[in-house]
Amino acid sequence: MSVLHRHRSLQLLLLLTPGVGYLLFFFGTPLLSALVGSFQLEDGTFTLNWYQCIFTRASTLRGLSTSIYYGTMPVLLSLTLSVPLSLLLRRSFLGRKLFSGLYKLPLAVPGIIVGLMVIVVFERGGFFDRLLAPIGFTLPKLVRDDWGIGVILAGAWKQVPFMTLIITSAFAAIPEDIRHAARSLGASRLKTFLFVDIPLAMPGITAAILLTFIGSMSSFAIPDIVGPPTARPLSVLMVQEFKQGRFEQVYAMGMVLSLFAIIVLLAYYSLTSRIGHDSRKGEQS
Amino acid sequence: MTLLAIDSREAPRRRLFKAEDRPLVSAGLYLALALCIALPLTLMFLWSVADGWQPPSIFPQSFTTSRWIHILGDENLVAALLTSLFIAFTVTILTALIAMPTAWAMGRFPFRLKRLVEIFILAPVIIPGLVVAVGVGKVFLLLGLAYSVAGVIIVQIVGTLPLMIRLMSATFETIPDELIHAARSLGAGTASIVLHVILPLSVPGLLAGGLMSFIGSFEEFDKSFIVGAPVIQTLPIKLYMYLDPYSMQLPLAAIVSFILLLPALIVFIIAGRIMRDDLMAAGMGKI
Amino acid sequence: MPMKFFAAGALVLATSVASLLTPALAADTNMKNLDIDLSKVTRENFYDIVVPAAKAEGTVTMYNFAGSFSDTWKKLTDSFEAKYGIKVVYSDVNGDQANQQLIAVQAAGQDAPVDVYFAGGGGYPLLSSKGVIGKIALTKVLPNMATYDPVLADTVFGRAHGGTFPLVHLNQTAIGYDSAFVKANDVPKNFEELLAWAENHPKRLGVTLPAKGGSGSGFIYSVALNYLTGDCRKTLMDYSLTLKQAEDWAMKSECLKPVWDYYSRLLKVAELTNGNADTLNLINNRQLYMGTVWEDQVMTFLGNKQLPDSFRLTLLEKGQVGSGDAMFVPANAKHVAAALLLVDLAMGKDFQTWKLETKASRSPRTDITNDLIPAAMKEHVLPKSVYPRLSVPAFWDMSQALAEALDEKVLNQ
Amino acid sequence: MMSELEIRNLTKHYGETRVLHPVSLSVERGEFVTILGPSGCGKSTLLRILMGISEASGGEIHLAGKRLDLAPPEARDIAMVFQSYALFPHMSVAKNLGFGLKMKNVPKDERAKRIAHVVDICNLHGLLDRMPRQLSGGQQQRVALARAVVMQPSLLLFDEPLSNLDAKLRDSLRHDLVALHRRIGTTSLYVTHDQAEAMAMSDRIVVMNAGRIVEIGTPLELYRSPRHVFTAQFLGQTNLLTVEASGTGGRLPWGQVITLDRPATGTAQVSLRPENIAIIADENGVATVSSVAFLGATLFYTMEIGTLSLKVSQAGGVDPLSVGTRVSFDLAGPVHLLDHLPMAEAA
Repeated sequence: MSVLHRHRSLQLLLLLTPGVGYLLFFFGTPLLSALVGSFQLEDGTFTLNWYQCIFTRASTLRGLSTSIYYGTMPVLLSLTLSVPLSLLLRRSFLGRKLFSGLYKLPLAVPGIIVGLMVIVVFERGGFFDRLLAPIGFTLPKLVRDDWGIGVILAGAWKQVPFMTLIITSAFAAIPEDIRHAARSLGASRLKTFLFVDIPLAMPGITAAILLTFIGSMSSFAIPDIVGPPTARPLSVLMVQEFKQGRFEQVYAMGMVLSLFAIIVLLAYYSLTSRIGHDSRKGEQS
Repeated sequence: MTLLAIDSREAPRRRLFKAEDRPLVSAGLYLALALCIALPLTLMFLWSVADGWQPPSIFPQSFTTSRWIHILGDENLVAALLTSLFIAFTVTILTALIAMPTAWAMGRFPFRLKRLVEIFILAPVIIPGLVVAVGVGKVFLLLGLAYSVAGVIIVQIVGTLPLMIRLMSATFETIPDELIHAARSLGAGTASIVLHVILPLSVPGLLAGGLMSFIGSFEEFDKSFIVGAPVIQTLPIKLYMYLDPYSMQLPLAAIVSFILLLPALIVFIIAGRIMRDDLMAAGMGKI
Repeated sequence: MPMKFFAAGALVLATSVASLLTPALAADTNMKNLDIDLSKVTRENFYDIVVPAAKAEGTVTMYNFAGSFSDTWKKLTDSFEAKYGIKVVYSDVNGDQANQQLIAVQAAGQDAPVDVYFAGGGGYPLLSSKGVIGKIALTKVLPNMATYDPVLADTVFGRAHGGTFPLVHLNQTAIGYDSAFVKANDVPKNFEELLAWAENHPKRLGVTLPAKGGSGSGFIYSVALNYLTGDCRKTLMDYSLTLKQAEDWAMKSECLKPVWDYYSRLLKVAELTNGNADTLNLINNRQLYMGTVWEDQVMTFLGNKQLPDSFRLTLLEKGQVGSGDAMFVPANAKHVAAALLLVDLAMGKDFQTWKLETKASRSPRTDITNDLIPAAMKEHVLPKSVYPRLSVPAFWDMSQALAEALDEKVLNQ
Repeated sequence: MMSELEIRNLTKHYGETRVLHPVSLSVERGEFVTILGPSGCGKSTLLRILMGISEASGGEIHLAGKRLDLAPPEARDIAMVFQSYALFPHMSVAKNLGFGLKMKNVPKDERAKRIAHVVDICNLHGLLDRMPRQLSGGQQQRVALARAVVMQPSLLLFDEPLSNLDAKLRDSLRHDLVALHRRIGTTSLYVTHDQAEAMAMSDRIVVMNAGRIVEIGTPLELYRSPRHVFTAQFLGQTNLLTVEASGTGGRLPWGQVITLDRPATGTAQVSLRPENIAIIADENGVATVSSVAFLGATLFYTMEIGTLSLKVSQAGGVDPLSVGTRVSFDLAGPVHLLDHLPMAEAA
């Protein structure tokens, strides 16, 4: 038994080695040196200076809250767009196959090009403004606006396909019968959606929310070119520091950003595993 | 509108979607697609050929192809394109090869610390690339991998590996145990099981992961530049300069965007029809 | 005399510079791959020694950080290849990434991937502090630098470089305006008038965010020069300050209060933009009528019809920042002789003149003056009445310190 | 007076493909009716239309005197038991049972009372706090049934609810279901492809094939005297033979003369149930035993008469005849004559 067990562990180790080993070496090493660097002065002595800078300066503190804002808002917007879109995609309609290929296109568009698109379409005095000018309308400020609407729009543009893809699949995984059962038990379309579809698709949806939150919180090209110049997220400030060659500061900011993402991730894990744990307890009783 | 009203008077209830609504639904969705994707692309294209586009003109006053000719006329562009394609293909294949065993373990073995390994595999997605790029550059200089195609390939795989592992482990999870037992009972060895059972069944996952890896590699800039430039010129290395946000000239940036996006566009239109969404979702959305 | 204000700014330094920096002709150069004896090279025997060595190297690699310069360098490299038969491997690069790459390479003690780097002038403190810049007194040995501006020959934005980091292109920050909307009488002549104009025309003045473009960080330094006096002004112009010292001063000193007040008032009525190009695009869209700009970038945008023909430039009293971009040879360059030859050709009179005529790219050569600018271009470049009279030397570290302090003191309050 | 459930000329087609030819059916209050047919016969389509998931292309449905087919599923007063059980996996058994009552705004105490009642009659004691995935197949099935019954609907629909269970469990649940129906008396429509199930449970069976109702009758009628070849074949085992008929007399292919249960002329088809053939070993018999299967209660033979083969069953109490034995046989009573209709048009 123990030989078999050992054999199995060995097998597991062998299987894990290529992927995990690769990442450990080519990703873990530089990451570790960055982590160490974030605690060092240029001459190598230990310091918390770089972290202190982040948590004491007005601009970086605002950067932190801006990061969270830019992480959250696009997710909320994409969610309100993705859920109805997933519901529509469930139906059969003309050209559905082509559509489900095309709507995923933004997945492949780099952030900087998305920013460029926002400028081209929404810039003040740009296309829409000119289009609306003859009828006396002007577009609200969407590029460089104080609320970062342009950033949120661009972020959502990039995330909606990702979310829709995941939510569509989450909905598709719910057996039709369960929905029909709810209907025949007197639940209207809306109630079926609220009490059956949504709870059952929740694991997929929360995972999508989490990943898009992390993605948009650390994206820098979009807020850099369409965000307001005053409130800049940590990711943008980090690139600024990179340009000055202050790597230690870059490392520290990167660590803070990553730490934040990891905390959110762990919170998610502990939440979901608690739920899993509870139900297992129920099984024993 | 009137038609609708009559309709609803006759029937006490109107289903949200009838067969007759399908053209309406598809018209609506395609309109949204046109507004959200086609319109920005069209405007970008107009910028790339506009020769002066000042208010209040809704369309450019006159056109020029000289900028396109200038950028496309760069004799090194084709070479960069070929380098990019070669690197992207190699990265895709190597990513798949490296990912497979690990994905198999992640998809089919229960083990302690699995969550931890999962998070670690996800880490390159979470940690800002900039933080790693510089460190990688230093390591590669020491290893003598700087300015080599091999170096660029290795560094890009760091970015493409996580998604591939996740997609493949989602794929492997769906292969029934019975199938492998059956194959084994029919006398197949490990190698032929992999070749004749597992590989054919993982084609959808490979397709999805390969697609994302290819595009990821094709558009990667930060790490490739620090490791490869100027000896290795990929398309983004050649063109990203035009996208510098602080001195960006819209017309040139628009052309560059098109050159970078075109392959992705083509791949998505082709692959969109054969790609399995559920798998893609399982790989990307599951944490 | 272009950039004569450099003289004023650097006067104090002149003596100390000479003693601090031994000419890089000596053997203590940091060049890693030397195939010529630099100590024997003079302007007179330059071609005799360098040309054969360069031809033996056979090839030279060049980086260009400025997107708008690729055509310009094409002309240079073509004539270089034709003249010497040495192949030029040319790359447009993203300046920030290229800087970091070279720093990493230097730190690892490896050969540099590039022999000649056309880099942003503001990069000198960073690159030199990391030892990336090759110690060759280019301004003292290259024949085409015989007529080089004497101040720039030794210093760049107040920093002594001993000839290792010569600017090959000068540019000037300015106030640009669309004359279709701003009448000749309304054109502001000083910072007070600029503020007054902005208050009368809310959200029509664009100010580039200092952190995101030189026209903005140049502007904040110009504002400070305008308002600071006495000791405060002395510190402001103390080029010996390191970035760290400048940052500390900018963050804490009471001297800068008038600057913050000016910005607080200005930003209530002006539009803060995300970059030099952003300002110009908004002017082109007729959302802004006036803004902080670079002179040479305006020419590029005009050439691409991205600015109206009615666009004009001016400078404010007490001066606005002038800057430039340099060509240098990295310490670990592999083809040093060919690199020297290429930098020399870039400073040739013909090329510098052509550059001025076609791009309004000003030259550090004293024998190339405004008079060479063709008549057709004259109304789009800075008029003789203000340039070079109102050009003051850039002090990028101080500008950056001010920009960072602005972030804390004004933008995030 | 109208029946409890009245289906009139219901049709369904997708473009050119007809999946339901005009179907009409009435079910009396309290009746347990089974729709029996092979897969693809249209029974599921009919069920979906009844439930309101799918829309009919034509025809009407009335339930308890009200037009049904225009109402949404939730307003139909029909409860359904699904083949897959379709329990809500994210709700406990109690919540599953209460879901429908909550949706219909049944007051809380009334809800509790009704749930307690179904827990009782479906024997779900102690399972209320479980999650569906913690239940066995049989338990899930009972919960699904209880969830439908608790609604006290006018009509209960069953979509092959026992097909996912093993044979033994299926038998006992079948029994429970009949008992339950007797107790609550709800009009029920049960869809299955299992003829034994249909025979055992139903008041009446509706035989469907290829989108049409082939025949309706009590299990006894349909088994003993089916009118259609399809019914004869689908319910139980039978031997289909062609006879030359004249009046009530008929001649089998091998020349034997028989009595028909009704008169006919010309070529006709008869259905001869295996249990209606009695065989004895006989050296001079016309038939030979070609296979024997001992099934416990019965003995099942195949015998050959020339090129034809006949299925025969015999009570299992005697010793089986061995293969190759020559036998002679008797037919008990008149032979059942089938309607002369090609199968596709049977309607």
